[in-house]
Amino acid sequence: MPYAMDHDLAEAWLRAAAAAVEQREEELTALDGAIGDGDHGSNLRRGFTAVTELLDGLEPGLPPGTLLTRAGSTLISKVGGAAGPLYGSALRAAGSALPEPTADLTDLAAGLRAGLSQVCKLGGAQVGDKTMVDAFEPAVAALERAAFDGFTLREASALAAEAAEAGARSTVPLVARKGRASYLGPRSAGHQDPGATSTALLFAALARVAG
Amino acid sequence: MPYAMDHDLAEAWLRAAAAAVEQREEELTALDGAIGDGDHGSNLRRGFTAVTELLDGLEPGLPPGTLLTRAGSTLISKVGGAAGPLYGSALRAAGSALPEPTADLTDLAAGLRAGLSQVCKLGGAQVGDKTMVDAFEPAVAALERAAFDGFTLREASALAAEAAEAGARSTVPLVARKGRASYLGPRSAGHQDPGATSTALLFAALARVAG
Amino acid sequence: MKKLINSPDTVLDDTLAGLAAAHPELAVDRAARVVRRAGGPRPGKVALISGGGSGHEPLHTGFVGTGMLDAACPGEVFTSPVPDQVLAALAATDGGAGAVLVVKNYTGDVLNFALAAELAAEQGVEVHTVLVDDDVAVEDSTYTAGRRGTGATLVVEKTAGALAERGATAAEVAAVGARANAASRSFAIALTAATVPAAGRPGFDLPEDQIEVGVGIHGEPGRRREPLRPARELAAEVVGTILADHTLIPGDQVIALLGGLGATPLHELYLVYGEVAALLAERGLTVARRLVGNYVTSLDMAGFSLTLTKADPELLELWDAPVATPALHWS
Amino acid sequence: MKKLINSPDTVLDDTLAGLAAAHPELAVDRAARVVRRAGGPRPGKVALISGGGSGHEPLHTGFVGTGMLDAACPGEVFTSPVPDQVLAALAATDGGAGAVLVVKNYTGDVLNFALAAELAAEQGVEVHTVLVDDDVAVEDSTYTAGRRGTGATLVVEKTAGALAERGATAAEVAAVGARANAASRSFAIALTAATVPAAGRPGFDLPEDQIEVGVGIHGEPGRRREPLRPARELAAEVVGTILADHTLIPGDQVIALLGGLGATPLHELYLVYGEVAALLAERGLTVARRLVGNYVTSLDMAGFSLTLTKADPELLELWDAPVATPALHWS
Ligand SMILES: Nc1ncnc2c1ncn2[C@@H]1O[C@H](COP(=O)(O)OP(=O)(O)O)[C@@H](O)[C@H]1O
Ligand SMILES: Nc1ncnc2c1ncn2[C@@H]1O[C@H](COP(=O)(O)OP(=O)(O)O)[C@@H](O)[C@H]1O
Ligand SMILES: [Mg+2]
Ligand SMILES: [Mg+2]
Ligand SMILES: [Mg+2]
Ligand SMILES: [Mg+2]
Repeated sequence: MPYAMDHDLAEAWLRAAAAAVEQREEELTALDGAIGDGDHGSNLRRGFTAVTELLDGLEPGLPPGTLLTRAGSTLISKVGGAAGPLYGSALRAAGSALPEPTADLTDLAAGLRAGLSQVCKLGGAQVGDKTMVDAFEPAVAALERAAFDGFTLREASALAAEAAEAGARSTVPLVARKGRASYLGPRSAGHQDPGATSTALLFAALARVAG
Repeated sequence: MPYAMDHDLAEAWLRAAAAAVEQREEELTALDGAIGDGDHGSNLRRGFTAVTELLDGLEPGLPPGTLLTRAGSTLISKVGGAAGPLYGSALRAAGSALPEPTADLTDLAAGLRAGLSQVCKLGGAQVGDKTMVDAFEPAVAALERAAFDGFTLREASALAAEAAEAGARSTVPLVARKGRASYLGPRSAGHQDPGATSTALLFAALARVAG
Repeated sequence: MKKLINSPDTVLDDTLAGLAAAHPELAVDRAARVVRRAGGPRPGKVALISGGGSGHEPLHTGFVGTGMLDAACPGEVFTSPVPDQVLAALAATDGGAGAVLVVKNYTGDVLNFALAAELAAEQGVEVHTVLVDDDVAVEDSTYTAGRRGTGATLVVEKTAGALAERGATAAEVAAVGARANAASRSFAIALTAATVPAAGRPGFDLPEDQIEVGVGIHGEPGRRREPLRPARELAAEVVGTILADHTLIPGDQVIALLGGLGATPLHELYLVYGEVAALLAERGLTVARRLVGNYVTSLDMAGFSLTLTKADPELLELWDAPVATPALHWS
Repeated sequence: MKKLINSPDTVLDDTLAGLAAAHPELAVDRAARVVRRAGGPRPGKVALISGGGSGHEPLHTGFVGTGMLDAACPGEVFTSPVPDQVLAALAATDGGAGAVLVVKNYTGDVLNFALAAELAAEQGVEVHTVLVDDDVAVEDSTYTAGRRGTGATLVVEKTAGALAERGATAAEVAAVGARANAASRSFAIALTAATVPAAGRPGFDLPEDQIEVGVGIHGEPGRRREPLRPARELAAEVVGTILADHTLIPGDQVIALLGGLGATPLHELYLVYGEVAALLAERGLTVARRLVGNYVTSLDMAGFSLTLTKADPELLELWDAPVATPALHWS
């Protein structure tokens, strides 16, 4: 059970995320098909496959922040669409914010807060707009609260994953104001946002590897 | 009960043919859809609607041959496709061959024989090629035989209609050698030829008005 | 049936209204159903005229203009025009040098154009006919209707049109058209059936995983039904079938036309063309000129056809000659 | 899913291979995913670059050539290109006079082009961006993602491309592009859904008698679902919706683009255009220029979109300027 975000945990997280994306590609694509353009799953799979290849080729022992930064650049270079630059920039911002050689829970929460800020800055979305922010924000908030309350990384990650999952589900009734789903107007209500769903999946991967 | 083909019978025949075509347009189109291009019904309906309009505007008392000739020209001008020139030329040839002011059964048989010859000359088809000739030829032969045997026009027309109908049905197992159905090769077998079917319908119309 | 139409009965007339609005450079006679270049007949120029059933757009109306057709006679959907239309086109374009009719080899087209040609000849017009019959899916024999005319029509109209534009005689124009046709072979595969508006339903039912191989351009079923395969294999099938019937040897040049059947998006056509080009290169053939797009279509049928024309310097030069029509334009 | 492809994963690469084979006049870099005019950068000329997800062909690759784009960056199907592609295009076309990026207003396109523009600016390249957002089906407000970019992209690329060809500055080219966009409004109706190859099934299920009104070009459902109606009524709906949002008054001139969405045959597009032209005439508007065909498509979606650009002498002159690209060609 890891107590801080170090190289191994960062690598494990990214690999677990890649595995989860691969496994749930169709579900993500189907969600995007309903209110978007039906490519979210394949976009992320393409990106995380490249992240896996990146990890396979990296020299060992790099600090966790570097892993996240490089993974973010890879997503930007491979994914395209809205999710590519948003997730990519988020990882880059988070990675840059993490201290070396390891990041404790407070550092991690701060890093992911920096990543989330980058998403909000680039995309202009707020909670309630039916985007990945609806899962990302409560997950980061859960980590921050857990850090403040002295929880372990493991406990905190589990809470963040739950919060992200609840956030993703909370998008179902919403009418989208950002991203492609917004083009549907009221018809976007009744569907879960694909990006919020993949965000929940990334936090679930973190909880698994930190568990 | 008419004893010869006069103006009234010719007009009645053409009107009955038009009514029959209108009523069975969909069936003819469906047959053509199976082994052709799905327009035989609408082609003939367009043509016979124009024939009806022609009849509505004609001065009264024209000889039957003139009615057929004019109707043939109308079909040529309105139908297009294979059936337009074939039926149109057949009616023109038949009309030109009929004596004035009326044609007896022998004359009628000879006139329709001339029409059939024109179809064969233009289209190059023989009995067995899975075309309208497969219904037309036995119908004309039946008329000729009936004339030779001294039958009435009414009896002869009924025999011709039966022969045409049997001829149309005989096309079902055939592999087409002419017309669009020939493009299907062996796949044309198992379907009744639309042109043979409409020919049977035209002779059935004759039998009705002569009955 | 899901179509952008007002009513099955008015499809041709409504389409001509739109064509006229879209192309002010064409003279569209909706009553006579003749589409010709604006401006009257050109004295001394052979009139190149074609036509056929509608539903194959841009063929033939989209090929009217400088360097190609003088007039087109659009029939009802999938139904050849009537002789009156051809006569009207002849009258509207007669420059005194005679006319060449480009006729796709279908019984209906052949008969209707022949009736018109006969009447025009009686009136003293020199009329030649070029019969297009390039579809290798169809058996060719004196006992059959012969091969269908499909994609080669474009090649015939382009080359004959270029020669006519230069003031050649009707006989010369017809001879080049016949030569272009003889040098051409086509083959097509459909992914879906076409729906004739008046029929209201597809010409055949094709399951989600099946294709029709060897189809024509009138919505009729093909020679056989097969499972859908990757584009690479379909391209190989089409190229192989054409080359088996063609007199091409390594080193020969070809004009290649990879055409959509109406409902196939351009990116799929490019994709298939990439496979075709690779296969032709493997066989040692040089693609001297090529066109990829929707040119000789079949209503809303999805699929593609390939036409290969053996090229020679004269055909290539005529191909390259300037053309300015709605569907083909180069200088 | 019935498509002429080899595998969903190789659609983009295979399409680029075919594009390269079909258009030797283009330089297709399959590795970098950049399509540009053959020949290197032209010193002193502003580079006009666009791009976006694939599946909209001929947009954008078919608009590369004299008088229009210098390069296009095709992303995966319906997925905006990545910044690396845009940077590669910038590097390959940089003639020292800066660049103008034509970007359709989608979050993904905006973000990826912005990242590239930022990096290029850091390297000292003067980069301007023209955002295209013409689709009136979408509500426009600062709280939303704003309107989608659709058919107006062609008008922007044509007019900006003509000005760039004449040696204007990047700021001038961008200004004309922005003006063409501001003068344009579009609206689209779909008869069928598009199928993204990787998804394997249509983006939405549409019953045989229903249409989606107010669709975009990415296969997403529209604003609402309605029963299919005659073309005349659909045209009225589209024209009415656009004009309600447009500042056009009787006597104004427009450029009209009646575009197919990918699977609609040309004859239906002509038919609809005939209705549109009649409606515009009724409203006292003059169609100064028009295009009918498949230009900004959405894979295999059936349907049409209408774009109306308010024309002025400068825009018309730029529209008329010579263009030589795979999809647009006049002189
Ligand atoms: N402005 C935005 N801010 C935050 N997230 C966004 C924004 N726009 C889109 N997204 C997220 O991106 C997801 C879609 O990603 P994806 O399908 O890969 O890209 P695209 O919409 O370009 O096809 C949406 O479900 C949403 O969560
Ligand atoms: N060469 C021919 N000789 C005689 N009849 C023919 C010939 N070709 C076609 N037909 C007849 O025409 C019918 C088709 O008519 P129609 O559908 O109206 O024309 P098209 O085939 O041009 O669409 C066929 O069913 C056949 O009976
Ligand atoms: Mg998407
Ligand atoms: Mg037919
Ligand atoms: Mg027909
Ligand atoms: Mg996308």
